[in-house]
Amino acid sequence: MKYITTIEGKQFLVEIIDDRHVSVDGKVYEVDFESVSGQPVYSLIVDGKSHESYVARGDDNWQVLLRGRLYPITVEDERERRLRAAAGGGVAESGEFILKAPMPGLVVAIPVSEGQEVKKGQVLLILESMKMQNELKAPRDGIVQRIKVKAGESVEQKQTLLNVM
Amino acid sequence: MKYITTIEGKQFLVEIIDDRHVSVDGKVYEVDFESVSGQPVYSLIVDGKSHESYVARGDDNWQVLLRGRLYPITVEDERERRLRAAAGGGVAESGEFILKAPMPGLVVAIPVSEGQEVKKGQVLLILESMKMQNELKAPRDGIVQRIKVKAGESVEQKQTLLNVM
Amino acid sequence: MFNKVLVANRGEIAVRIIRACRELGIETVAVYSEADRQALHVRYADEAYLLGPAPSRESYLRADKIIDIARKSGADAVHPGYGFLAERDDFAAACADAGIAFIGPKPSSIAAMGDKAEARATVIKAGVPVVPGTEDVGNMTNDDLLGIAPSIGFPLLIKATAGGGGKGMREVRSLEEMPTLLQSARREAESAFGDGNVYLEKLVEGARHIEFQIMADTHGNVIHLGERECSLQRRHQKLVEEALSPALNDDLRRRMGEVAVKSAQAVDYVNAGTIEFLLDKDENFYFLEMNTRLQVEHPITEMVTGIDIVKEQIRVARGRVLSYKQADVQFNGHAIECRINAEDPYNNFMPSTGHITHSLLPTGPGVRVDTGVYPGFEITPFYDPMIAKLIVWGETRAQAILRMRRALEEYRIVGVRTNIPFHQVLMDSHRFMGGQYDTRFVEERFSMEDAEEYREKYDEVAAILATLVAHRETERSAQIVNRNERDASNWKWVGRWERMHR
Amino acid sequence: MFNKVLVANRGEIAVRIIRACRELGIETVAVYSEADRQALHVRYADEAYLLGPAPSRESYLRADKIIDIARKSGADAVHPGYGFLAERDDFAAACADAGIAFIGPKPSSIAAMGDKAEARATVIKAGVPVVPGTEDVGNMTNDDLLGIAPSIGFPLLIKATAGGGGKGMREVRSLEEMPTLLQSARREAESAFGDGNVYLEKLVEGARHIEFQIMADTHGNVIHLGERECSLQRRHQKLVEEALSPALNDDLRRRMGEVAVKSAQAVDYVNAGTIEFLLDKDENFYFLEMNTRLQVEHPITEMVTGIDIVKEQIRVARGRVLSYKQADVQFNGHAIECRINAEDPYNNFMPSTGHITHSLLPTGPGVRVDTGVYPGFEITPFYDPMIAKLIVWGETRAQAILRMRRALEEYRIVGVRTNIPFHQVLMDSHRFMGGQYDTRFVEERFSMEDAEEYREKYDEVAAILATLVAHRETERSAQIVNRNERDASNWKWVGRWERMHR
Repeated sequence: MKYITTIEGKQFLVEIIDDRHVSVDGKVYEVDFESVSGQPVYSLIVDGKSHESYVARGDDNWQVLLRGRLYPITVEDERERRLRAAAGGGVAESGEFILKAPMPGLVVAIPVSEGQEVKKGQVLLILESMKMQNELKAPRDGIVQRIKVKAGESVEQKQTLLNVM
Repeated sequence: MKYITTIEGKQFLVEIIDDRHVSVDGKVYEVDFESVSGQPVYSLIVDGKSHESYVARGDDNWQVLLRGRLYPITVEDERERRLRAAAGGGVAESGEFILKAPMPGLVVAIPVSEGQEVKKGQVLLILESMKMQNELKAPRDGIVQRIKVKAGESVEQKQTLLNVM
Repeated sequence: MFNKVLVANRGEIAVRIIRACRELGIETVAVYSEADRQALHVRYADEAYLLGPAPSRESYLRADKIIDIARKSGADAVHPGYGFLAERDDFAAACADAGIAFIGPKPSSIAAMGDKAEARATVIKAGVPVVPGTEDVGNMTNDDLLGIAPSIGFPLLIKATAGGGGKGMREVRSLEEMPTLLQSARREAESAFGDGNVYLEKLVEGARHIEFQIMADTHGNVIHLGERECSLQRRHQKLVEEALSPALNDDLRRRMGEVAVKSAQAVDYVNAGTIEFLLDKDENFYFLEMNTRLQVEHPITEMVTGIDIVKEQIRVARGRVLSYKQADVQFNGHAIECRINAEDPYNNFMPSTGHITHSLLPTGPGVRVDTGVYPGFEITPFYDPMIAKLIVWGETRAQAILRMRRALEEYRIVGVRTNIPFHQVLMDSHRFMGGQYDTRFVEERFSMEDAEEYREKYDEVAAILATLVAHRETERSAQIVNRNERDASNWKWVGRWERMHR
Repeated sequence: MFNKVLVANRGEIAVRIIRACRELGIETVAVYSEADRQALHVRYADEAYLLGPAPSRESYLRADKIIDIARKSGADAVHPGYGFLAERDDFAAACADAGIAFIGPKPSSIAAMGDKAEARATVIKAGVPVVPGTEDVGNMTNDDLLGIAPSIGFPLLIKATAGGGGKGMREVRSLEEMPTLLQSARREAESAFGDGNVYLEKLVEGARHIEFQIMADTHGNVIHLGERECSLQRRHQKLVEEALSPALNDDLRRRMGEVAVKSAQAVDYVNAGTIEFLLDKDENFYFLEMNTRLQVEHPITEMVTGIDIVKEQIRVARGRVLSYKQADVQFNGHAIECRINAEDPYNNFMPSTGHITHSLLPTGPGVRVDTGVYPGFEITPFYDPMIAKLIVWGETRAQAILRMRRALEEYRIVGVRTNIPFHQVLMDSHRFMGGQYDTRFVEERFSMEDAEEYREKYDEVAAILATLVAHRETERSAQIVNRNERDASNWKWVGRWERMHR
């Protein structure tokens, strides 16, 4: 099975040859790969080098935490890649963005209003949790559509706060 | 629900009144009882006193490890108790005793032979495991019936080694 | 003399205090909120009583209930830990009124140091240097401020009286630019806090945050246990502390220590406390404030002095004479503490909640972990995100850094995001290794991206890992689809499968 | 100078050595058997290579394979740990032949101390006292032995030459009873070992087992790091060690330390080693043997001296001069180690195997845990039952004991039985608290039943616990039966249900 694996623009062609072998860009490695304690913690021995990593699913990628560094990685097989290429490729910087509460908390302030134009990185809402005030920012430019909460309100994790078009 | 709970001959009449109350020999206690991390580790708060215990099933009792001490405990409900009373009660010091390997290991020596009379506490078999020689002893007097293994043999956990009548 | 202590706190510090009591043969009473029934301090204490619902104001801040529980349980002393009720003079007074020993300073000392203006006035009277500036009295006009500015000297800071978080704050380099900056500072303060009042403070450039640990008994003895370097902060939250500070020499330590002792004596201080200073590049130091309680980072002082501060607090509260004189306090080696917070360093340090499913603590020589969590415990949004303190000792600062790196690499916590990667990148940074940092370092000159170069070394390994995990998951979901069944594993394979096939 | 170390061991000691290397910036190579793929030393090392099947002789004892792996991986040094190949002079020599540094003594020193008769002869020549007795040469007749006995003095021991485990051993109080005892000792030895040879040794009554830690460099410097008290043993396995020994005073420590250094010098010793002594009630001490390797219980010496013995081993093996002179070695406080074994103290200390499902380590001030296991790891029957070492430090021996009690109470390991309850009962015993014990204490004068009185205090709580668990299980099995389903939980409810209804 062949995959195109991408770390921030840098591509690797990774082929899973069998249980004990993979190749990266044509170079074959002997691998010994096991999950530890039934957790998403993996022990990988590649040609004798021992690595351990926590691998979690992100929204649209894999997050590999290795030796204190985080690698955001996309893995596509050939079919997925063809499909995406046919669809035009690239993540569109448009469409609706829905801001959801990343954790339960208290809405402290909403420094924007409905219909307001916002820039990427602009603070949309301040949420207090664990005694800290956390600024939730716009991931891209747009216009605030509906604000569904108000300051002083308690919100649950994943509750929709507002949306930006 | 009422239970007769016995710790080495000492009896307690324990009644589970509801989720938060039990009585012991008529005295009512407020209890808060939870298992920790989904393990057989229990946190019990009795009238404000906080206790934590590891509770495991023994062959015919409960083993409660509390503050570094082990309590072997039997718990019977009234029906079980009546049945046992009707059957004559008491654990008979007779019948067949089957010696099984308590762990995988190597049979080092069998200092008894078939047909031999043995006393309670007499060594029946020496099993090596974890670099240690472990003496397996007779739980009561009897006569060795069949020896199913021989010195030098590797055995699995729970494998039958010999029996005593 | 007391024999049963109620610990009016939660988390790692409650566990820390319970341990000290147990090692002294003193019984302990825990209190807990509904969110903390399974917390470690409840499991470890001799007794435990429910306070109320999860929010602090309904549980750990309920002074009345806590005093009731102390009475009911027969606890004859209260240890407040840090945070919550630790610096509330009314709580300390209420304990005294109820005949319960408060393991901390007198209410009058807490009150004196709790009011910023009063604390400043008190220590100035005792001859302690403070950061020059206008007093925080508010209502000064622009003309007043422009008149007083030259006597403070430039550069200086305009700060909002209602301030916080850097809002309404401006750096002023000269008198000429000051009128404009005053306008904009007032405007920002007005919009942020509804209060346009500002005051002036000398800007201490390249300042370090240095604090001295004080111990005082009821017999008039006051000593210090040396300093802690606490400059590594983010949004005024300390992240890493060291003892001793790489910026102090023996002479400066002696001089600052003497001033620290003098500051404590100025409010007739008893028990453990901390004097915070700003230290500039020219070895000028200024009193900032006094924390009238046990400090989060007390373990690093314990590591370099061998003195158990919590046990000593209890001794002093029992009326004993301090076990050590100033000359007995010797410093051995170097200690570092990393605060392990449940927050995501890759997402603006956003707090992270959830069940801890797996945890592997670093152990071995010179490593200490103070924590209140364990596998199976749930991190809730109600309390501080600090879930553990990782503390190491080494014969030298270099050895301590190497040991901290080793310990951070070993530490595994699965189920919530933590700032361990932040600490790992920090420990690798040349500025940290060289001891060259000040209070602005983390916010202004540090970035998780600094690690880019290092990262390339292992990107092939990361690619293999991601691919193997993705491959395994694809295979697993295919199998499950074949069996025409679904299960709700951690693996979210359903979502993935749907994305793949739509 | 070397830069990559192969660790020829497993378990906690392999982890300990990897930590030291990492803190020195040295790369590490782990080796492992098929049973140890998920072991901590494999997870923590920079590289890891499979040795072979689980049994030691097919894996960790395969000197040839280990040297091959060292060559292949570019490791230029080997640390043998303890056990396995640590005291095999042929392995040390093979490393040297392959151009690989052996982190330990010279092969000649290992050989000289490995042969009991040669070791004894060598140290006698250097003026070191040994336990008086006949040499272990075998083939002495009863007449020979009866003739020599009065010169050794009574009481004495008859011991089997092929001996071990107390078989063929007899205490002799007078010459009169000796002929009969010789007969029975020979008979027992013959039946146990097929060899009736015996020898005589003076019986050291109320003896303590005291050992001195030695460090020596290649420049002729030899120092000792004080003693460890190792009298608490069961079946010749140490269970608890203390540093320093409650039985020694400064003068005796100085004298024994000098003899220990002399013993090491007699075999031209380099690197870390341990001299074991028997110490009687009258402060007479006798050389027993030398362990030419790192000792299991080395951490307690590290705790009281502040010296990292493993790092110092590596320094010395790199040809450096010792970092400390004898005068630099100062003792601070008291340390205790409890060996945590996977064995059931309530069932004749029977080894226990299985998956560790849950674990909670004691942490906090003065506590160190050296372990190679973690939740999810399987304890197999192939290796030593020691799964962790719990080490505490206290300012005094009393504080160390209180801290050890606290730490033992906190320690949870679920999935295998451990001897933690043994240690808890021991720490509560008056004999231990008073420091009044010798090598026979555990086997002859200690019982888990000593705790009966203590137990009554909590029997009502235990009764409630058992009843609540039994009740919950009954309810659960009833529910499951209602749903007409079965599952295979840990709870064995099926077995219980069948018993109830048959």
